[in-house]
Amino acid sequence: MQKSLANNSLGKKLIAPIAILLALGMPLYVRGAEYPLMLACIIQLYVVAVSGLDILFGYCGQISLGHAAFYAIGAYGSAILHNNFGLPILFTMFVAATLAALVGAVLAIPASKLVFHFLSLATVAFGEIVYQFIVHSPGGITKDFNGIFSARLSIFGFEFSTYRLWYYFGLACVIVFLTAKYFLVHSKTGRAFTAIRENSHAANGMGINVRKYKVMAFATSAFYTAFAGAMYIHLVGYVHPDTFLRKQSVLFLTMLLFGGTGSLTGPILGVISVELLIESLRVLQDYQGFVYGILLLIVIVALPGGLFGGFKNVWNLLAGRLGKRRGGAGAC
Amino acid sequence: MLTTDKVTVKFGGLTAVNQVSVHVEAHRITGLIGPNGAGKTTFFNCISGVYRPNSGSVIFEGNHIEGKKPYQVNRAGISRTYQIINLFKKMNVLENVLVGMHPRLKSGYLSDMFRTPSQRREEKAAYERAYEWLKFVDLQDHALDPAGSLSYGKQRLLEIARSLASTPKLILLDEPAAGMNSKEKEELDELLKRILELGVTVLMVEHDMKLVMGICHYLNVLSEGKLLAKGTPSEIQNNPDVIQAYLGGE
Amino acid sequence: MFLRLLISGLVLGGIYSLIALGYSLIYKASGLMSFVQGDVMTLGAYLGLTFYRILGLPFVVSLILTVLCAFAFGMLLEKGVIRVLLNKNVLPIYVVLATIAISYIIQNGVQLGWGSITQYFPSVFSKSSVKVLSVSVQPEALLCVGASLVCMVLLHFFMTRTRFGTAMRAAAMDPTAAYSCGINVSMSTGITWGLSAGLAAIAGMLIGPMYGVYALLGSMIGSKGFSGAVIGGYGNMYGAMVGGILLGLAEVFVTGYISSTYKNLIAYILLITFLFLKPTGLFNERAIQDD
Amino acid sequence: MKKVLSLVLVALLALATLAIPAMAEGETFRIGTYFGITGGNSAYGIECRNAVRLAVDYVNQNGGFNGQKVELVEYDTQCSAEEAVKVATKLITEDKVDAAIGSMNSGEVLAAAPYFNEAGIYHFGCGTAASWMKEDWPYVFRAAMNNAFAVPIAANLMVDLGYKTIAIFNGQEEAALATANIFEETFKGMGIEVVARESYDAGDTDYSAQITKMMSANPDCILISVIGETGGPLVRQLRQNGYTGIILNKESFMDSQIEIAGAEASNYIAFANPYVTYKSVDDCDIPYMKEFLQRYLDAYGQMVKTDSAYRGWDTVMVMWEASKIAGSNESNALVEATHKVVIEGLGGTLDYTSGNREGYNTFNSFILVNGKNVLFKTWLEEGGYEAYLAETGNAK
Repeated sequence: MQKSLANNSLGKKLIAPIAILLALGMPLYVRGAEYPLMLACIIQLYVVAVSGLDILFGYCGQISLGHAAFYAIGAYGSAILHNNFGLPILFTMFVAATLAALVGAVLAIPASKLVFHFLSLATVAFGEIVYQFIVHSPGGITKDFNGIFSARLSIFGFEFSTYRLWYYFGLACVIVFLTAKYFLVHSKTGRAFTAIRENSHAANGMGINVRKYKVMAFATSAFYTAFAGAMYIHLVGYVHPDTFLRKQSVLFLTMLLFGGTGSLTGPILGVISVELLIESLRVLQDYQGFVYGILLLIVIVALPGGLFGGFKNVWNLLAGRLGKRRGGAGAC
Repeated sequence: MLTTDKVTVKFGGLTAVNQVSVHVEAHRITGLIGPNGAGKTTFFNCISGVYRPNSGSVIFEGNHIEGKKPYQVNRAGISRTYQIINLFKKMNVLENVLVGMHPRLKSGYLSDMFRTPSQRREEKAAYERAYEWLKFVDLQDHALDPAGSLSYGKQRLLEIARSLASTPKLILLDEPAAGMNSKEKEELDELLKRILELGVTVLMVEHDMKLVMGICHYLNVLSEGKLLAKGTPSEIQNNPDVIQAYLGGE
Repeated sequence: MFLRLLISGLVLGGIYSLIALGYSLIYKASGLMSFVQGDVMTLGAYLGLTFYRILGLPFVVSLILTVLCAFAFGMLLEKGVIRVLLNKNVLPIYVVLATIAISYIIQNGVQLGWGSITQYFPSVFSKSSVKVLSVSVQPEALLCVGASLVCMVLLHFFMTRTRFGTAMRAAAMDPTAAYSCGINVSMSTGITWGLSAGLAAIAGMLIGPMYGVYALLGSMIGSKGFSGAVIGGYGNMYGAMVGGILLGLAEVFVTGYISSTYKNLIAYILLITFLFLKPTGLFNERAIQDD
Repeated sequence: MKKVLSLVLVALLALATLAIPAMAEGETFRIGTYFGITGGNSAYGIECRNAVRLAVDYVNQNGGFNGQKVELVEYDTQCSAEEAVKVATKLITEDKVDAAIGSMNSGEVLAAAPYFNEAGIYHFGCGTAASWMKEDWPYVFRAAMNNAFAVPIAANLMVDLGYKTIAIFNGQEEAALATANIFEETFKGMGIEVVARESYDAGDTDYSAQITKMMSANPDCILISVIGETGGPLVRQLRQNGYTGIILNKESFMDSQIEIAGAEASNYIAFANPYVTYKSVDDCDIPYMKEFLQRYLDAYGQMVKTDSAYRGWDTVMVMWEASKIAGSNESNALVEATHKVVIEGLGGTLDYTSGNREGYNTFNSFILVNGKNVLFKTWLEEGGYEAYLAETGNAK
């Protein structure tokens, strides 16, 4: 009994996410399936970004409608460091993400005293300010409205020149980041995050420095999302500032809520389902934005537990009929 | 161990706690009683750092702690339970206790993220200790249930276990018996004695006179924000002011 | 130059005020934040031009019809979406996201309905510019300043002098108490959303003739409106009016005397500064809880 | 375990929809298009797409590309560069198109064109910014105007009028900003002083503060370099704030913009452009253009409102001509043949022989007077300028 209490069952927890990601890699074995492969790559980087948002929102309960700003800092930071100083790409990705984490921490120090709606307003304002800095950058370092080019990913001279190769890099990133997330949320720090989400007053009373942990959650989340931004620019090779409008922040949040918060699998399922939705709406041409809005509204109103929350309910209902399952292992 | 000196708390024009000076003796159970609205919980909040007193001081083991943040007070060695249950409802019972252990765990952010060997050892030990605390309050069978699913009385016990997990020197219990049935109250009485055996001092607010009179070594009576009387339970029982306040107050 | 900037600032400020007022009313009545105000303004402009240009109705009639439509839209939004979500007891983020979804629907819907090209909103006046103290201004600009002032005054009287307004204020302050006094709380929040939509629609009709009408007309004004509301004190009606006007002036004077590069930055800098340093705003509205 | 299996199943199902096998390469010549059909600047994308469809129908009725029917594969970029890249990848790897026509927004072309170039696919962009043609992508061509080419022509108008000072108002997007910069350089070289330079960001609606600032510098003339739909409201606000002088525009002031600005406010806007828009088919007296306008009107029930329709038509016609010269539909052959194309386009001669991969290398300047675009030279010669001075009461 006692042994099973400790959450050391990482292997088991990672089965589902990895299985899904491997399945996602199926186009690897199909000749000429470059486009699905590219989508798989984009899904991977979105998984990293949305997992970061999940740490902040799903675990720590802090809302952000400005995550596009961190995504931008990652993409632009890595591109500028690589283009202007010739630093190796993997290094620039980490530097840019660290920079974003610092920015996130600095933002969080004053922002952590704001709650819900006003925190979301503050993050909206933060997102807009970062956008304004990108399009009116000092000395034109971000190339303003032109967007910025950068090299495709290469590590120690090995070029990830095709989506096929990049896919493996993305997979490695997802595994590393999800493992780190799993470690983090099932630890003292993660418990502090969840405690703050559940009841910040009680958390404070239990000796948790609430502000410090909110700052940590913001910084971690910013690191994840910024790293995803860096992955993005070295996948596509080009970014335009309009990629980092509030729409993008809303997209991250939509993906998270679609898949369900506070889990490893949620962000993956959310990213896949929203990406697929967007892809399948392409055929509607002029009507795609309109239909997307309506579907979004329907999902929010009809299934506030997320698309997969809805599935889960059905599943639990079925499973409940088959035989009562053992109680869940709490927030995981 | 804990001494408050003329602590006063005002909300706007209202004086909730007025010049209250109380002394808590180490290794004893001290009770704080008084009619509803007497300012007991406000006084607790003042000690635990939720409110900063407008004047007066709170001295714990020779250090001023008034105006410190709740988490700092906790680290100084005072932990508490709440009148309105304040558990982390969606976390399971064991995790609630683990959160209580938070200030005693040494691992940091990076060692948590990379799960270093020392962090691993510490976590393993922490889980075992947390389980011991659950056994202490007899909740070991519910270790993996969400805290919100427990019965009211068991939630109270979990709050106590969570507070004890931070190995405090002083524990503040805010109406621990509220909502408990008589059997649970008996168990609580026994539990309080065991807490004392651990070397933890207890300061508690409680309405159940039978429990209070039976277990407390000292009592302080608050009424309308003022300290009305203090002394041993038998002294208090015979104090005319207290009788007047209780009869007049309710 | 000063005078001209002052007038521009007042025009812009009037528009921000109308939007900020909507935010504050909604927050006061239901403790919620709507991200759809700017797009309701867009919708108002499209409806207005449909009545005025396409159907050829007189301006005042078009204005009334537009406001009525927007009011109905706001009510419907509250009853059909917001209320449904609140009854499910969801996290407030879902309400925010729902309003964002509706704003996508409006932005894309108007393009489908009216075409994606910028629509022409005919002048309300026959003269294309008038002189005020030797400065030529758009007559629409004067209308804009005047109309937003009238709206604010009317709203003030509505809220303080009518039975209905008093009931609404009561419902906002303490829904349970108001309910026990026989006030239909659900109706009154519905009306608040309707009123906010109506105000936004008026703003849309006022700026349509000056800016032209297109799908993203309101999106930036909508998000800057938040700044006005926060400056004044989120949830405070008078704060929203003053905050909106201050924002308009700040924006115009920064553009005029410093640089147009900072035109859009200023609103968000003000927003974040107030949130961090003076979250209760100029009118000390205690809506923003400290944690 | 069951849960895991079911999740995998969901993912597999998802992939099944994605990994639809690439369509068989058939007997048709496939042209992929990516335009912004929804989102900010979509009015332009839609007109351009319409014109491309029209042109393709025409080509198919007249023998196609060396006997092959042309088939369009159309995508929407939602006016976003990121989407443009995704769409480009899809067109190249999945639809395996033989050629591609790209967006009106130069930002999108800049992002997507390198993919086509790398894949060796014959590609035309429809944006007017100088930037993406500077990249030297051999497979990338343009059958629309290059804004940079219009600058010296338009700047010369200042000399013709004897103006000495100018204020510049520009947007921040690539096409607007870069063009304004070239203008500023050119003016400096000509000894014309730029007395004020103001800008606005996409999404802005109110320009009165910038206008006030420009007018307080009291310039002889104001140059506007903006993209998309901003022109209409901008000119309207300029006039309403009391500016009565001549406005120099970086490109033609289109019918959609005149509607918004109002006919009166749109008077005296001068520009250099290959073509202009018309209120009705009868207003046009160029036979080839008239024929196109009628064709568009018949097909879509409305007049062409922006010049993006012209760009779409011209593009397909140039590609068609190249296929005739090459006698083959192979990409490299088409690229080579394009360098020999000289045809009449909607805005005059499209001549690719100079090797810069641009069609329109020189064109006329116009001025908008009473809702009609008059050749600037004609207007000056016929005493239009004196009439303008008399009407507005402006000095000089």
